[in-house]
Amino acid sequence: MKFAVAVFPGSNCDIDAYRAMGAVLGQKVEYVWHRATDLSGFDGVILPGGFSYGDYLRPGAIAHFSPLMTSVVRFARGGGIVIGVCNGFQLLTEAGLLPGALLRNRGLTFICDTVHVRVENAGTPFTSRCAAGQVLRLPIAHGDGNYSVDATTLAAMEQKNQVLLRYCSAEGTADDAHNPNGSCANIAGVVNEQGNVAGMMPHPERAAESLLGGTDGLFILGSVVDVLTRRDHESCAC
Amino acid sequence: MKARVLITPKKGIADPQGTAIEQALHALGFTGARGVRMGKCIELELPDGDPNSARDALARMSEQLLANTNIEQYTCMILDEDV
Amino acid sequence: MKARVLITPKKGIADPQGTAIEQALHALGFTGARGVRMGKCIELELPDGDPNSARDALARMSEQLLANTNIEQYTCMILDEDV
Amino acid sequence: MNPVRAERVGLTATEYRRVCELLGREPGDVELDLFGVMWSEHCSYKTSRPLLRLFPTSGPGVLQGPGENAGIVDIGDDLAVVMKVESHNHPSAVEPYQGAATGSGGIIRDIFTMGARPVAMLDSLRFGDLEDVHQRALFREVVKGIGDYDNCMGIPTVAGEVGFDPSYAGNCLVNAMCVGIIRHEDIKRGAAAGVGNAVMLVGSTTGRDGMGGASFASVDLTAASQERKSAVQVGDPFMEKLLLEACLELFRTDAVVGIQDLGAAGLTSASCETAARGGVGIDLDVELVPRREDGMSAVEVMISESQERMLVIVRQGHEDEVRRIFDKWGLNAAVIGHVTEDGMLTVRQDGEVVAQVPAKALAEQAPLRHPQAERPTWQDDVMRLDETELPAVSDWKVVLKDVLRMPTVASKEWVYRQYDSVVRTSTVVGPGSDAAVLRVDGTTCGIALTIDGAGPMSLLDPATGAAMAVAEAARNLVCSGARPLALTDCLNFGNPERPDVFWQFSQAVAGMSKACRALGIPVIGGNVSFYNETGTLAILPTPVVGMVGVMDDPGRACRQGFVAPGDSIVLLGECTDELGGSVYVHMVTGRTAGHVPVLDLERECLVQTVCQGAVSRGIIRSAHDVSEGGLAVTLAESCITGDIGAHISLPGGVRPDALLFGEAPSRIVVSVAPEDLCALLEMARNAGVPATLLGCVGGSDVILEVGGRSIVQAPVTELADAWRGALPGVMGR
Ligand SMILES: Nc1ncnc2c1ncn2[C@@H]1O[C@H](COP(=O)(O)OP(=O)(O)O)[C@@H](O)[C@H]1O
Ligand SMILES: [Mg+2]
Repeated sequence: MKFAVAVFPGSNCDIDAYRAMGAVLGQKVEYVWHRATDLSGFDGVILPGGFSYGDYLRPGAIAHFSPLMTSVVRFARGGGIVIGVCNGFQLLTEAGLLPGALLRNRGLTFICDTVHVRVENAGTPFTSRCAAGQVLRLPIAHGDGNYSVDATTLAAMEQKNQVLLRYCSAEGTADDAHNPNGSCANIAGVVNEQGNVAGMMPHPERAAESLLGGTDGLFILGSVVDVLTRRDHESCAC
Repeated sequence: MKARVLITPKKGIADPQGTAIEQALHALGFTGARGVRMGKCIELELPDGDPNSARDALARMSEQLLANTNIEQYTCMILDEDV
Repeated sequence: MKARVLITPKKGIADPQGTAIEQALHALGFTGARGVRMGKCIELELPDGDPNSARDALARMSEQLLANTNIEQYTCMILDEDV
Repeated sequence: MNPVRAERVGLTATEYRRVCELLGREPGDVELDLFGVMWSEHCSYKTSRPLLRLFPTSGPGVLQGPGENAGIVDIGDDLAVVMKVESHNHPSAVEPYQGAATGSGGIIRDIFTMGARPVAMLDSLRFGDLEDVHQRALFREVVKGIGDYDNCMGIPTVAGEVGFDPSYAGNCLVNAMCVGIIRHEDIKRGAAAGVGNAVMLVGSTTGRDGMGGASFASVDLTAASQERKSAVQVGDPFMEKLLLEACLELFRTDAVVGIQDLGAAGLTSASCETAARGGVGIDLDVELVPRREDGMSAVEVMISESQERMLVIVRQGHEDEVRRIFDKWGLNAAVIGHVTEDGMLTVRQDGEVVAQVPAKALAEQAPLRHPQAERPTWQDDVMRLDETELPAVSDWKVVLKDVLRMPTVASKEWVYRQYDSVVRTSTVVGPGSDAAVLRVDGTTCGIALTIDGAGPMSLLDPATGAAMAVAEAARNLVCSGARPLALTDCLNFGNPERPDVFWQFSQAVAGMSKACRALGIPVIGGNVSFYNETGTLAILPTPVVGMVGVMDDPGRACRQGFVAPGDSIVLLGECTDELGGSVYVHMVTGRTAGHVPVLDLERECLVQTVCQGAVSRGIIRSAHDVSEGGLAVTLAESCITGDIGAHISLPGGVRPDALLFGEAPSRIVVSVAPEDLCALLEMARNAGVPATLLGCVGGSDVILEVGGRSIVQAPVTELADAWRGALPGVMGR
């Protein structure tokens, strides 16, 4: 499989994503500069964390006008797999590919920590290696991760199973005590209605090697690899 | 001409910064302050000309870039219209 | 009464935010926008009463908390004075 | 001779006379301003330089010692570590958020100027009493300023330290350290060469911000400095990130002859220092400098401290290549002058010469100052401590929790949670242990990093205190299993024109040098910050040491928390009755007082060798040295961070307050699997290091016995709440 890692001038988890998909998961992976427009040949796109254009106005606000994002929107509308992590998640909401918005953390400070999240929907390409209700341990590092969405949209999202991950305790209880940033309904990650675009605040790419403290991120990144590989085989078969 | 766009969180959208400021104001003794909302104030220069079309341009800037209309509302104003 | 405090970077103080927004506006075709400065807009409710003393209170809030007077200036306004 | 002119730019009459001698005439107005900033203490080190020569600065691994933008030490595999620590105390005292942010920005530029990619940040902070709302605001803003800058840069902030003492109330300390990795062949230097080569200014535009910052850092904080608030520099981490990437891309071409970042004294110092190092001249025109403000005078352009700019000496004919790269990153790149052979810094405005002075005179020939050093009369009072008057303790658990809650001792998680410590996926051990450990890309080895400063101990005895900072830094590294390689220092002191302060400074330099020699660790760079005082109150003399070490296998790195029930707990080093300078004494008497504990450097060396050897052989499961708070705190922290209890029996015969809370150096608490206990004890015995079996890991309580009598029994969670909850308790969650 071949993955594109988007590089905006202020991206800084691009190398993390590159390493996780390449060196750790053994996939082909390429950096794609924000002025590029061609995503042909890629099976999946990763929008990494960072501060795309400094993010002084709103995280992701300026990046969403980049030439690359126009192509990413097209790629996603065509059913391509897109995963946005942290700043990438913010960018996907700004671009309208995912519902909601990410506000300043409730406590107003940046938070770098390791948290637990519960897999709410194991039927997506991003969670195929997970069991429903499985608890993953993943790092977070953000100042604007407070997921906000209006009640009507949230109800529709819940109904369509679009909540992917929720912050929870090690045992899987999703309550306010285990909500690091004030996110509405403890939401840590969501998926679009079609199921091919996901955004999440936790960093799976930073939890891919045991030397660095955990490998739960591979449940997510590995899922994407599995699904794309299966798709590939199926399309070869017919 | 000088122009200004004010961007504030929509009603019903959480505003963690506003809440924190309100608490801090209370702690400082400004107990009368209520309903604090924090937004952005963007000031800029536009080429002199028709204020209406300037206002129009400001609205388009706000819709496209300055505000995230899912969560924010905006107000545009020309500051020295009468000059 | 409703009040508003606008906080903007002082003249001469670098404003990376404003510069970034200006560049983005240019990229979107709003090439006439110049001198973009980004600041904060804080809106709040104060107990009804004398607008002058309210303005006074706003100034004190700004000095003590809302503005960083090392690098920012502020303007206070009562929004519905005439009501 | 014109004393008024001299005073205007902060020079003494003697210095002014020297300027005239060097020029052979009176300086013009612009020239005088250039001398004013370059001969300020901050830029010229005129007071500290003679003493700094005492430091051992060479060694087999040293590729670059002091004198460049940062020091470089070899770590094998053709790779090297570049590092430097720098103070941003004065700007942070006036404007904490921007001061701290631009402190990060400046030190990061120092690292990538050398050609290295920055891979880690560290910070050392000091504030006044957190009971005071202003101190809390300073603390909050400084941490936010560092976090916002480092996080946006995508450089993990992996370690640091924070201390509190009333003496820092008017003068907080903000020392930032950056560490980079570089291939030997890629090392760049800040020297100009090649007559006719272009001098380019790249990065951000130039404005009036930071005017006079260099001279600003060379005075004590008075009402006058409050008025210089226009000097506030604003950090733009996004711009710096672009500048970093653009420079690293530029280094892959062969366009660069020399490069230097613009820090204190802006364009003036960058141009005269590169010229002086290369033995050439530079001829530049201020009108060619991209500005963001109208009507700036030549002097304003020359001394502006606008952030995120670099001066690049470009091989003739390669100017367009440079422009192309910076254009890709959306940055300015302007040719502002060229290299000349005359050794002069020539400044023009629209072609007209407004200043022409020998670059060396500006950069290197400030007359040295040799202020008086005199042991203060109050030194004996400070050392006086009547230990018989310390309170009798009835409940040691209460006291232990009180010590754990002291801000200097308490967990700093409130701070480092605001720093992204894992970006770049190289952080093997992040903040929360004695040293941070990073893997090094392209190798199987790791580096360990720490930053440690002494305050109270250096007040009692500046020489020993400074030596203790070196010893502690090295000890923190060996706790992770690393071999210490080199250090960079930051010496924070009061006004050196005061004989007591200068005595503290000279003692500290001597003590530090001695420790470096004894431990075999060279100094490869540093920074001096004087005038840290308000009114007559000087800060505690605060030497800070940043240190790097290497280890063969980062997978074996040790942490401070106990690991497994049944493991044996061993103390390497001795229990003494020294209480001087401890947090405990300060807590119960409100004073920093007593005799500084003895630092036996030979013993220190041996303890470290045993610990490092045992970790790298895989014998030790956890290691944590004794520092602030003493042995009881070390044990409690190992339980808390390991989330497991321990049963500990300490020998009797030493007064219990000193036994538990004395801060004597050269001690490390380690835990080992029972089957490895003999091997460890034998290693210690062979080295002549005292090793005492203190007890064993397990259960959910911390049980402390002294001389067979149980004096503390507390659930780990109860101690954890005290230790972890202290800072959030005062600062808010
Ligand atoms: N300002 C800070 N920034 C980052 N990490 C910090 C800071 N202050 C403390 N820490 C981390 O907290 C832990 C405890 O710090 P400290 O008590 O100074 O350790 P030690 O006594 O071993 O030097 C260390 O891991 C340190 O890196
Ligand atoms: Mg330690």
